[in-house]
Amino acid sequence: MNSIKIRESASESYGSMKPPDRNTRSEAQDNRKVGPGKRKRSDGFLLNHIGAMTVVVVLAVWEMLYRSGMINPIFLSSPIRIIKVGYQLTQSGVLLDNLLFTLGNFFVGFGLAAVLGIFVGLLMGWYRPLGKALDPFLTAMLGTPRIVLLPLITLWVGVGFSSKVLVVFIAGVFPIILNTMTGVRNLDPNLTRVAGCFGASAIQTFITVALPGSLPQIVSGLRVGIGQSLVGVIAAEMFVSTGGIGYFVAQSSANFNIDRVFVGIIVIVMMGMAITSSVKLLETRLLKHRMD
Amino acid sequence: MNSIKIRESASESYGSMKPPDRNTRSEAQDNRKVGPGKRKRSDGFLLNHIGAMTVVVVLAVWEMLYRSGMINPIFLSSPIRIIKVGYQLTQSGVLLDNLLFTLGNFFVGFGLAAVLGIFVGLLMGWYRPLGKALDPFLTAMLGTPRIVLLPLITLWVGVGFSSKVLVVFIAGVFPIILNTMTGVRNLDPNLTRVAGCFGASAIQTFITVALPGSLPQIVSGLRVGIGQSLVGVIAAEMFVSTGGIGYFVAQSSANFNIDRVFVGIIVIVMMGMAITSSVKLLETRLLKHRMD
Amino acid sequence: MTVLAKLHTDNVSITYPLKNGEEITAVSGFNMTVNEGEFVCIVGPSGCGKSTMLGAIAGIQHVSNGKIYLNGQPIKGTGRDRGVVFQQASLFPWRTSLENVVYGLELAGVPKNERMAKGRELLKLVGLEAFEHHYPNQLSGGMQQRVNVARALAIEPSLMLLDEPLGALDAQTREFMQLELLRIWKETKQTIIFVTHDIGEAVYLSDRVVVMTARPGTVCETVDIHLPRPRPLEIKRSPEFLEYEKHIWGLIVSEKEREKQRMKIITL
Amino acid sequence: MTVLAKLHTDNVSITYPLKNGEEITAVSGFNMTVNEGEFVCIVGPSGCGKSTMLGAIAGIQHVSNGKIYLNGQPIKGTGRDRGVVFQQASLFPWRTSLENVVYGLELAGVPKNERMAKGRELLKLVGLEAFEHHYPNQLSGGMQQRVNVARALAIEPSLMLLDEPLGALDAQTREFMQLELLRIWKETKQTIIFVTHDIGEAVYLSDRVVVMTARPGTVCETVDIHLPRPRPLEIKRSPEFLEYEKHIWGLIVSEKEREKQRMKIITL
Amino acid sequence: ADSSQNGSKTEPSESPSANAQPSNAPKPLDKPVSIKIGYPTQGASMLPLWIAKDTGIFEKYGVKADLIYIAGTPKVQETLNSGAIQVGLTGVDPVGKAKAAGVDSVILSAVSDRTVLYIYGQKSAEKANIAKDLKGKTMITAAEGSLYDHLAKFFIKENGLTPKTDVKLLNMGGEGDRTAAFLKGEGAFYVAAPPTSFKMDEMGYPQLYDFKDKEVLNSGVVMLKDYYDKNPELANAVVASLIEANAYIVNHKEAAIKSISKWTGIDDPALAQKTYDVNVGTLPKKPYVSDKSVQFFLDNSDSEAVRTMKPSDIVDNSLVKALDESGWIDSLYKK
Ligand SMILES: Nc1ncnc2c1ncn2[C@@H]1O[C@H](COP(=O)(O)OP(=O)(O)OP(=O)(O)O)[C@@H](O)[C@H]1O
Ligand SMILES: Nc1ncnc2c1ncn2[C@@H]1O[C@H](COP(=O)(O)OP(=O)(O)OP(=O)(O)O)[C@@H](O)[C@H]1O
Ligand SMILES: [Mg+2]
Ligand SMILES: [Mg+2]
Repeated sequence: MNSIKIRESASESYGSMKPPDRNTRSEAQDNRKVGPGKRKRSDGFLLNHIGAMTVVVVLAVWEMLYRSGMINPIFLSSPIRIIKVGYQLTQSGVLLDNLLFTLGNFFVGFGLAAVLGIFVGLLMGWYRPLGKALDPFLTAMLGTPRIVLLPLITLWVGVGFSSKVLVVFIAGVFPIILNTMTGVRNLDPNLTRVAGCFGASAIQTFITVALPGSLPQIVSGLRVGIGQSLVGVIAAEMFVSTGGIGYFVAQSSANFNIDRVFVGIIVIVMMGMAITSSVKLLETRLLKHRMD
Repeated sequence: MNSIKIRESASESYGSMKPPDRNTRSEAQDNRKVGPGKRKRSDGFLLNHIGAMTVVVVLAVWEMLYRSGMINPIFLSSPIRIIKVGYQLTQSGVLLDNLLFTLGNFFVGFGLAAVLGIFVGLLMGWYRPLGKALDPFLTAMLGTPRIVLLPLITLWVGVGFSSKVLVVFIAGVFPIILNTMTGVRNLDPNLTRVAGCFGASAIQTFITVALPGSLPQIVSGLRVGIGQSLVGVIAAEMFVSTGGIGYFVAQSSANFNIDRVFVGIIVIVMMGMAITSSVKLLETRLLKHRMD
Repeated sequence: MTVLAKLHTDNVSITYPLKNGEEITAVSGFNMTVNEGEFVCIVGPSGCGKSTMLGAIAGIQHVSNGKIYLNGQPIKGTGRDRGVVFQQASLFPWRTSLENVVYGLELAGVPKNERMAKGRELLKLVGLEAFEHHYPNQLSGGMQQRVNVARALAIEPSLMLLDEPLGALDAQTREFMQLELLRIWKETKQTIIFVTHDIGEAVYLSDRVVVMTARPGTVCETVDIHLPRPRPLEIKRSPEFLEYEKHIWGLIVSEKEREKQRMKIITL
Repeated sequence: MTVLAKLHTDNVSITYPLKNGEEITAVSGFNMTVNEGEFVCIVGPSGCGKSTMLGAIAGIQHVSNGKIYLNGQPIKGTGRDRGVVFQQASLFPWRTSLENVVYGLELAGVPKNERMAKGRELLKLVGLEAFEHHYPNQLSGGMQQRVNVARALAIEPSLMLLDEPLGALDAQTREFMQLELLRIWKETKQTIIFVTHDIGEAVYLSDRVVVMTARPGTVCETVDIHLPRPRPLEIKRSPEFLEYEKHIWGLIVSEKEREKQRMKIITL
Repeated sequence: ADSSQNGSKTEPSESPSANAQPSNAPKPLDKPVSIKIGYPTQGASMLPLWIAKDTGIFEKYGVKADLIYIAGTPKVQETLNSGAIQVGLTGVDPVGKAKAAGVDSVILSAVSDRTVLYIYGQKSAEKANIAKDLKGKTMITAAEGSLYDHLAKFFIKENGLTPKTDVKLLNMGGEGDRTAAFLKGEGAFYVAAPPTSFKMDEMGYPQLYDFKDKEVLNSGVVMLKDYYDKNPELANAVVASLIEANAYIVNHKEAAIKSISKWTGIDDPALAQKTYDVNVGTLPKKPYVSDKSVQFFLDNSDSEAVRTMKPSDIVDNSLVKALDESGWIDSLYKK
């Protein structure tokens, strides 16, 4: 019984001499930095805005490079020039018109690609034989330069709205299928078993297990798909169009107006980022259980 | 004690009257079809070759459609014509020359994209702040139509080998980064904790946990990346080149030789499938623990 | 004497394929009959095939040989008539405790208000009413297991299959849960098959204890527990109880010895 | 009287953040001292913070308040000086049993032949020599846990942290493992902290049993176990042993009652 | 980075370098120079360039040329601007626009000043009342600012109508796309070149107009002004090579057809022959860049800055002139 007393007094002395300090915490944080799945506290402004900050740094470096004259200005614009020209074009309404034109094509096409891509991906991941049967086509379509399909698309659906929608669709759908399929295949089999035991129908298992369980992969598929679809719509507009941001870029490029080319690219990129972040927002809402 | 006897005799009668039959098994199989993670037995030829079989079926339908004259033949070739023309071109060496040219560009560029993409993706998934810092660029690059970057690439690295390598690299690297990052972020945090507890250094945790744990996602990233890189190299060759399959396709397309266009596409697709299967082979070897 | 068995396994064998093309036999010639309303425990050495057998009854495990009859019908896949508590953690990580508990009800189309009320009731039963909005990764091991049990209870299946459901609980929570389980069993007249590695628990709960041999698992002996019900906790200190415990213990130990012999042959 | 404590926790509190921005206190003002070479068990009601506390000692759990000293030094992160067996399944699914067991040795750069030999030895110790090439998903729950224990033993840490390591084992395997653990402990002179929900196990194994209160967990009482060593299995039936068991049981039960009171306040 | 196309030599029956050189022949460069030449299309109008490469004419004059296909004249010009290529075969519009953007380049000679282009109509169209037919319809043509686009607008104006208001224009990327759109019925008229035109003829679509008599600069040999000023001998060697190639094409039909097959992938001999026949007539003997052929583009340009330029701002005929006056060009055709 003696030994306990010693220990307790030792504990006392430790305890009274060192008041709880914040050091303990920062030590633990050093450690937590390595590896995912660790909880983040209010590490404050820096961490939360690190993305925005790096963007600012990169833009500053770019501007400086431009001003230093190291790069021939007929090939490179600068952030400030882009903003200036972009502002003018926004004022005149040119940019908005083209943007709306592109967005129209994009949303219909990508919406279809997302819905169908997720659906087919889930199916292919779920029913292995189906996945195996369609796998060669998936690979084939992922590897086919969509450009060479343009004439066929034109022949089938003409050059109107629907042709652009189709291009956007074809561009975006395959990465979505692939990622969704991978997500489903890597589900924890225990969980699908649970669903079965609770009498879930195939569709219910699909909705309650496959969909939430593969959500992270689906979102990453959507991100790749968004990129591809954007490339698709821009490329289509560059080759066959009467409007849209792609048309704007092609036109500006043929006129060697590099500022306008960059404005176009930036608009495209911002568009892509806006759409991506809304997808991410969706993910965060749906994946509440994953803290971070 | 009475009740047991009844049960045992009941069991006897069941047992003796119904010899073990294969029905039990097929019932269980019906059930197993739903959902992944179920073990596959020697369901034989059909399931194992279902991919190849669907390909054959689709080719047959295609040939029939072509012969029926329902599709304007100046836009569509047929499997048999493709084989015929492909054979001639192989004989004359034209195809091989162009293929080797393209493969040279592709392998260097995609090799770089794979190595760097996996590396950066692992880092971005692992060090959350880094991931956050670079995320806007990732989104931006995923959303930027690489076509509009072609002039810049020409400006920076000219029109030679390295420019094509760069195009291939840029096309493939971002999906690989994104998928790898997603894979790492969705690792089971328990496992990284285990590594820490066993005194793994950051690099060791990386190699022993992050890499094998995110392998399925890495492979799916590689598949998308292969597709993108292939499209990239073909597009680059179609627009600026002295040779390669893309050049061959552009040439055939400009001169309206639809059979050759299709031969080119088929070669590209087959190339993509060959590379993809080798990646899959790698995955199977590395993921022995996942049966099926 | 024409009692229809609730469950009857007829000479069931289960094998797993191995990488090298060989097979491993987990369960071999397993015969067991469970009558309507019985509480049966299965005990046996680690790795003897208890979970495998339970999986087969649940309909998620493919049977290589033999048949399983439920209410006289051969089992075809899974069904809502059987509730399952898995040995391994199997809560949906993207659902809160409450959402996990009501999962089966949701599938069955029970209206939201109703199922939430029922879910809360069950969470209270397992002592987790304060944790309804917690996700599984925010619960301790024992808490997760209790949610697991609540989830299976929610659908009120006529046959409950429980695979070491109380294994991660402290002794007191465990006794409490045992009492609750018996109460529910009595009320609902369910049939329960319960896998445990705690022989005392098996004797305390069951009408019968099925003792399995080591792998390939088969029934070594079925011990009827003739203890009066309801059983107060004190019964655990009664001589009859201790006698049952000792008997089963003896069965398993001698089984172990035999297993060791077998092992030597296998590893040759 | 100037014995340097192997481990000393100084008023440790641990909180988890919740979604709504609030925090939940899992452990509060936890004081414990473990001397070099001691075998200490921690028992306490489900969800009282045992795993959390063990995680903090392992260095994977962030401490909100207070400090933990190992060999007189404040703990900074994880380290090979502590071996951990987790409560949740934590084997690498892509490694076979043997590969899992040798994981720590691999990290430490032990040559392949040597570590494989050692790994096989340990697998034999836990009775799984026939399963060295099996992947975790091919093992039963109890087998996985044994591999887990073998993996922690492999690195011969000076402090072992075991979180309900024998929970999924049948009674006989469990007793066998207890004996083996005591043998290893005696041979290696390790210090062991062992979380269990089996009071008998705690009394049988330990020099001292730390009894925790319900959440927010803190030390309710530390019970020294004055039983002679080595302890034959029969000691479990000795009056002293039963007395200890009863005493701890009483502590936890009264804790439970208090917890219920607290719960009511929380859920208001 | 040599390619399969440029690397493999299909040796013509006789090598021009073996011929005795006339005394007035231009001098080869002292030291061979390696350059990259960008060309905008894989159609047969680039034949002189390919012949100069295939038959060793370039090498004879000390030019080690890498021929790089770069889709479309604007891209060729862009690449030229970047310095990645030294010579570009491009057109008036891109040269003018680049100048407007601040990069001076010069057109040194014409690759060809006639085009092989036709206007096709849907099957109901008749040559007789085209003017009436056109109004309110859509014409499919290539990208804005391209030769096709210019010619389409010219044709519409010729018929007394205003492009865009009276006749809609559908500007589309590739030959295949335009054809597909036309067949799909997206436009009533469309501009096509061989070999597509052969297919249209086969299918029975009426050919409504042939631009063969229109004098337009199909493409010219272009260098950056700075580069040209520093390397006049090189420029002269390139121009001379192409002039000699033109003569070679006229005199060696078989070899020319071989080159066509190789560079366009037209493997049907009859089709290659046909392609030769329609193109050989577009090659100028003396490739002066005429004011008329340039002015046509300047007038029709969609760029204000380009419309105000004069041909002399972007053309330098001095090299062709010197070669012509030496009597060398005429001597090439005397055999
Ligand atoms: N990630 C987390 N987020 C929020 N709360 C958590 C988290 N992990 C644990 N908790 C809470 O902390 C308390 C203690 O959990 P801990 O896992 O330490 O309990 P335990 O004593 O190990 O219980 P058991 O015996 O059931 O394993 C529980 O109330 C639990 O709900
Ligand atoms: N997927 C699998 N592939 C191959 N063998 C398997 C698989 N699952 C289980 N086994 C083997 O089958 C046997 C029985 O396993 P099971 O999980 O049924 O045991 P258990 O009685 O539940 O054991 P425990 O009490 O430890 O949970 C074990 O030897 C195990 O190695
Ligand atoms: Mg089990
Ligand atoms: Mg715990």
